[in-house]
Amino acid sequence: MRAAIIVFPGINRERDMAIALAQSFGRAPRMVWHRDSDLDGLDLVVIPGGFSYGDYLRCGAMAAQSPVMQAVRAHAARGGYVLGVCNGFQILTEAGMLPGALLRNAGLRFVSRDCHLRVERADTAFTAHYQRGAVFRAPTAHGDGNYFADAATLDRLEGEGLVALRYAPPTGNPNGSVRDIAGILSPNLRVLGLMPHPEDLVDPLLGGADGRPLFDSLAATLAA
Amino acid sequence: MTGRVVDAALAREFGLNAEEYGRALAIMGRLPTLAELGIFSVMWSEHCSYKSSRVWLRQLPTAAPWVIHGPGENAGVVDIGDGLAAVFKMESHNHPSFIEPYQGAATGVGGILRDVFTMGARPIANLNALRFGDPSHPRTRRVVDGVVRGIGGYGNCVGVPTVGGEVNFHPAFDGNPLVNAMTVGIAPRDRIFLSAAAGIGNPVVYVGSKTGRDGIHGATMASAAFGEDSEAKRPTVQVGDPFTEKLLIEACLELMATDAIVAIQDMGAAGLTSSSVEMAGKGGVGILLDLDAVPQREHGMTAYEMMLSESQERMLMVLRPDRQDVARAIFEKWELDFAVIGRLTDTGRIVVRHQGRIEADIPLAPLADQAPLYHRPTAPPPPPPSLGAVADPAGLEAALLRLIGCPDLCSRAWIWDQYDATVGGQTVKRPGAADAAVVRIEGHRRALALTTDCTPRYCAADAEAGAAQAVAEAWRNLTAVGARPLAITDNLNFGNPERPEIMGQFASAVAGMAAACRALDFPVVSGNVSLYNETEGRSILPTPAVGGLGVLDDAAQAVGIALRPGLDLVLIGATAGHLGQSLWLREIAGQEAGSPPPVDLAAERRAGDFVRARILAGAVAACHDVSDGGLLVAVAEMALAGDAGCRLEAGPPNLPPHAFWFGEDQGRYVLAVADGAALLAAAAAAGVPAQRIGASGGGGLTLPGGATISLATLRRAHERFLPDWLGD
Amino acid sequence: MKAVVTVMLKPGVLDPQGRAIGQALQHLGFAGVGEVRAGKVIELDLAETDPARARSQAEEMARKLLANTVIEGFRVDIA
Amino acid sequence: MKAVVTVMLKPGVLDPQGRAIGQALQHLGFAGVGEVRAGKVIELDLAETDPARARSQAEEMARKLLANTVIEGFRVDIA
Ligand SMILES: Nc1ncnc2c1ncn2[C@@H]1O[C@H](COP(=O)(O)OP(=O)(O)O)[C@@H](O)[C@H]1O
Ligand SMILES: [Mg+2]
Repeated sequence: MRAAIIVFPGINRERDMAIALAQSFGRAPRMVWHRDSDLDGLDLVVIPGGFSYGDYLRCGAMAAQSPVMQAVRAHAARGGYVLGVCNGFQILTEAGMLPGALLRNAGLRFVSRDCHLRVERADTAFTAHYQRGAVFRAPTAHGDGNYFADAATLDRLEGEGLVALRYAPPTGNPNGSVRDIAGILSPNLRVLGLMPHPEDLVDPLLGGADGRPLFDSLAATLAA
Repeated sequence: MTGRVVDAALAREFGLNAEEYGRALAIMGRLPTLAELGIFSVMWSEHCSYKSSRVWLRQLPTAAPWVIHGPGENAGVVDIGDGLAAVFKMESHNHPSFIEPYQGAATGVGGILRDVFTMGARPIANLNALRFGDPSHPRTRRVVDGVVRGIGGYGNCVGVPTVGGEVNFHPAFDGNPLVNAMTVGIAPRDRIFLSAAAGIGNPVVYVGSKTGRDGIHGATMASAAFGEDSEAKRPTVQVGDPFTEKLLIEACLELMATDAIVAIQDMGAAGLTSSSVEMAGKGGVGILLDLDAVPQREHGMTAYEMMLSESQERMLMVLRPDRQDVARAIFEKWELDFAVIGRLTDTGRIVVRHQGRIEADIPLAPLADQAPLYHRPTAPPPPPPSLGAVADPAGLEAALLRLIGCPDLCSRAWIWDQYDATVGGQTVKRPGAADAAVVRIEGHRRALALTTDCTPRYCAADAEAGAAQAVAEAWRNLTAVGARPLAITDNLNFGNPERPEIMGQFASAVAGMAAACRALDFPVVSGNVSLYNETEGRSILPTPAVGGLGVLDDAAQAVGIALRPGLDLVLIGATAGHLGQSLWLREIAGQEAGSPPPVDLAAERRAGDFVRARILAGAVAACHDVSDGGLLVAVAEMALAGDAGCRLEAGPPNLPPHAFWFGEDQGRYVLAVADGAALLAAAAAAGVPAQRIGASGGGGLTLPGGATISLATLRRAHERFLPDWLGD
Repeated sequence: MKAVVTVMLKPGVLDPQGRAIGQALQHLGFAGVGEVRAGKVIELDLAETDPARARSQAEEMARKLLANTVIEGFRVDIA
Repeated sequence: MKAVVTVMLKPGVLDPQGRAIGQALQHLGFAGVGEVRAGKVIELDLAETDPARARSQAEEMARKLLANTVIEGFRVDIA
């Protein structure tokens, strides 16, 4: 199984993501600079968190227009797996690969604290190592994580079971996301975008390993 | 400005007094040009020349076997083992943060980051030490909101976790808040980059953002007190661009992995002037600058403006000529400006050319050697107001609930929730989890412990004892997580040095720091002095902020403050019930009086070494030092952090309960351990005072008298203030 | 030519910033403030000298980058 | 009345956002784009019906809250 992390200028959680992937996959992912658009032979493409292009204009807007996104789209069209975390999620929505948009947090402040996430379905490559309905903890760090989509889109997402993760008690919804949505899937279940950072909670020494099953799920799926 | 005649009056406007101007005339042997006058004025400003403080700073101990570079470089460098070095420094952005809180704080973070990565270190942590005015002052809210957003806005975007800091409120900061930012980075110990230029003929290269008319005379502004006309100084505000800084970090580190760089220096205060003068001066060479080659954002900039611009996110480097193309390719990849703007010469002079004219030509040696150095008069500080016996008007329960909710002790979660503390994936102890932040080094077991400390009210009452206390508290906080304290950086924030009583405070504070550093083997490796912190004649509380750094060989050994049930609580260190200058005295008895708690440096060291050894032996489940608010506040903080209750036993009969529980005696720790008896025996053997104060368990804090405060009640009292005051 | 692109959230998309500004104005004692909406404005210096072509260029920029049409609408003014 | 307050950075103040937008437009293949400046626009529904008074109200709001006059200038349009 081969994984790559796309690095846009201003991305800053690529190292965290690489550590989490290496831990579960047993080998380091490839780091792909955004101007190199060769994604051939990869199983998984990850767009990590950070502030691509400084979050100027709109988070993810400029990265979404980058040439490498054509290659990411092609990878997804081939049935490849794509994971977008935080800024990565914003980039996927800006690129139209996932529906909806991420608005300013309802509280208008950057939110950096742990949140709790409920696993809405456990039959995906990303969530297989969680139980359905299980609640796990993950750090958040974003100013624009307020998920929005129009009612028709939301109904379709829910109807097709494409909501992967929702904010859950005790910490609840940190940013005003509609219907507590924290992460959504593409119709073929191979593209996941989510705001929180499971990659920053994969080591008990750093406060827990709640995020690790997500990467273990991917490793198991891709090895199969 | 261009048309101005250079004379003594203009020199005064630029911040040079008549004597200093005369000295500049003598060095030049002719009337200086405008650009030359600008260069003299910024190089001889308090900010760049340390002319009032330098004679005192020499007292600080700066050496230890583990110190690689002490003061004199962009940041201090210490050996932390595994072939690695920690590079760190703290710097103030007080005046800019008052004028424009968001941008002032943001550019403060940007500036200190550059001081660290310019030495070849990848920044791995930021801290911030903040002092604000009284919460009831109409301006304080806006300042707090802007400063916190600015620190988060910059640090979060560059992807360096903000892991710690401190906040105080006092009316003395109403018109002059303090924003001290600290950055810590990691480099291979044999790959440290310095700023001394070398190699006649080598190219001088400018990288980063373009130059605009930002913050011209910012360095002189930081060296002047605020008056009614501070509004008029507003156009000097600079806007930070953390995105460009992030690119600059990556590009510089990429270049530093090659052998292209001979010398490198960030452009901080007084931008191109101080960077070029310092690089050439330290290397004992001359430098020729061709300003036509400087990347410019605005049209028609003069030499004076370019030399004094404080545009952010820029660096100056001397490169090996045969590696210029390698360097250019890296900066082009990161879409940053890259321009050869000059070369090193053998003239010993700085020569600045612009549009076919020589705009400046100054000999470097006298510019440095003849910089003003003042032995300003000092007046001994007045003795602190004495304090007699104080009766307890409130009782333990009411006092505790008030204290843990007061601005100086309430939860800082509202602040740190806006700072990304986890980016990098190495944060072992986040804000609020331990007395010092703990950040592991990627790919190693090793971790750094980091803290900032100072109690300005102690320093106001007794600058020497207060400054010693600041050093001791930093050392104690590092010890309390199990770290071996290595060194400090400092940020000496004081009022107007031309006033003898302020200079007296300064001299006493340096003496106190020096004594504590010496006794604790805790040298000063970098720092910053910020003077003229006064508004309309009213000075801030003297604030010698200390940033401490320690090391843990194994991150897994770090302990935090969170209590769990089923443990014995033991107090280490002696308690005399010192209430002078305590928060209890101010918040409950309504007095700011008495002397601050004395620091017994020998006892401090004994207790700390004992505690650290127990932690490293794995015998301690949680540890918290006793500081602001005293023992009961420390225990309440441990209970809240762990969401575990405890039952406290009565204190010694010879002390009034409020003095025992709220006194701020120094050198103390609360340890939560499985085996209290073993700990007491070990302490007795080591000659360290220790006493059992209770045990953990239950859903509340049970006071010696029997009353129980539920954790929910405590939590409400602790967490309410900042959100209620600042919204959401 | 100068093109000014004004980008506002679509009606129906919650605008917490606008709401917060409205509340702050009220706290400051400004009466008679109804709905407040917050948006962005981007001023572009275009080499194009024909107003119609400048407008259509700016519109394309807005569609491609300056606005996210899932949530935002835009208006172009040419000066 | 409707008041539209446009807030832009003062000339000479670094506009990192505008710069980044300009570069992105260039990468997207838009030629002939010179300087780009990014700002904010705030639309206010005011109860006031006299245009001159509405303007002066909006100007006061801008000075007090909507613009950071240390680094930003503003313009009010009444519609
Ligand atoms: N209070 C202090 N204690 C120790 N060293 C200091 C102190 N103040 C300044 N220094 C040292 O003096 C040098 C110049 O400081 P500064 O001008 O603030 O650095 P920069 O040029 O990077 O802004 C630095 O090496 C700094 O560490
Ligand atoms: Mg420096």
